[in-house]
Amino acid sequence: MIEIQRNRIDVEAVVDSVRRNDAGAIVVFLGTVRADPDVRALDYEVYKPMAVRTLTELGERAREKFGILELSIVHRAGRVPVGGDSVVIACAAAHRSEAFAACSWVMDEVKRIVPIWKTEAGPAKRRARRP
Amino acid sequence: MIEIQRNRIDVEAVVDSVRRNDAGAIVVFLGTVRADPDVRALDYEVYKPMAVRTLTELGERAREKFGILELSIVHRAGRVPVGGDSVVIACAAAHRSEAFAACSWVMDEVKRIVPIWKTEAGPAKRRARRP
Amino acid sequence: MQIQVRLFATYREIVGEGQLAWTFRDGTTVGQLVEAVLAKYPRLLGHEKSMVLAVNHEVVRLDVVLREGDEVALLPPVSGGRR
Amino acid sequence: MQIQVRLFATYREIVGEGQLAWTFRDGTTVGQLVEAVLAKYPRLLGHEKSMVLAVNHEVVRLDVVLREGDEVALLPPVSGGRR
Repeated sequence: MIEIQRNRIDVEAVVDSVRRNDAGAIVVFLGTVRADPDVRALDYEVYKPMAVRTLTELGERAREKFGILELSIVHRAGRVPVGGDSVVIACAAAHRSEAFAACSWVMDEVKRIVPIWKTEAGPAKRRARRP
Repeated sequence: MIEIQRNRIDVEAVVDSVRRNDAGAIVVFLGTVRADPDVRALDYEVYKPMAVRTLTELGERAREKFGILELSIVHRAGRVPVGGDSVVIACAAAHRSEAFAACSWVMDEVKRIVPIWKTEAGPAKRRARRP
Repeated sequence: MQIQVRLFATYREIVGEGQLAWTFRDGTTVGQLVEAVLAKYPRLLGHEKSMVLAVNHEVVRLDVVLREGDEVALLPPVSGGRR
Repeated sequence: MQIQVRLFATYREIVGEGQLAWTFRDGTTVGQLVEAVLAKYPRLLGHEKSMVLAVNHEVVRLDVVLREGDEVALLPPVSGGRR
């Protein structure tokens, strides 16, 4: 499951999308919008067709690199309020070490190469969040 | 949230139990019963008061060691069928590297020191699963 | 003094019971209790090397002296499979 | 030939639009397109060092030759914060 969506992410559905009888471990990562004095929400701008393509390729590379069984990535586009999930990644493997390694690697790659940009939406100002 | 329970684990509830506005990352681990030709289910025998005490201490040590914000561990007791979740661990932190490290460390410790034993329940035989 | 002895997994299967109430004289140590259990259930012999002992839900060494009402647990290794 | 130029985040804000339809002569490379965009929007100058270029949703080098109908995207760094 690779999705870019404007609505809330259903975490249970993402987890269920990677379930397999030959998996003994599922690792899930949720990136959430952290509270900050000046931040009410984050706005995610997504170059959608390229993001979907890049996420799909990431999933294939993770399967080859770590031997995992299933991977799903769901990312929000648009405004996500403080406390909301902006990205959920679920990874299933026979054993847990691969699942942890793959999930962590995929999230690093999402931050590094997927064309998604975030802007802080605060009560008054609005500026690009520093890296 | 530290629980040993006979009924199905509500994954979403475990995730929600660690949500905090100052967390930017949540890592969740699900240990699931893997299909095997001779295995229909696993039976988990738990020394419950000691398991709850050990899990609670693990949570405290993980907070000190990794600086995480919240940790929940829910483990099944009794029979868990193939595909079912035998343990769910959720860990919230400001940033993802701590959340991944803590969740992985806690699961290793659960396997190492928490008094829970599993036995395979197959169609005909029943034997202790090899380490 | 009365001591509750708890047995789990393999040990419980060998002994045939998971809980025993035994009487020991004052000053008995955990090690002496284990020796008494092994003497009564010789099929447990050989398991004592990998046995973990807990008193009142806390792992202890063999020289700990027991007290009235203590719950002593004999725990097989909890090796839980591959990472 | 007609080329779609897509701009995102900071670049979109600087230019004031996220999508431009430009006409180039055959044989134009991605690098020449970027030069033309920088010449028309000098406030983008300085950004070209960290700019990532994609043609039809795939990252490319500057010497790639464009073809009729290509979609060229000028992508600011996607640095997504601390691990």
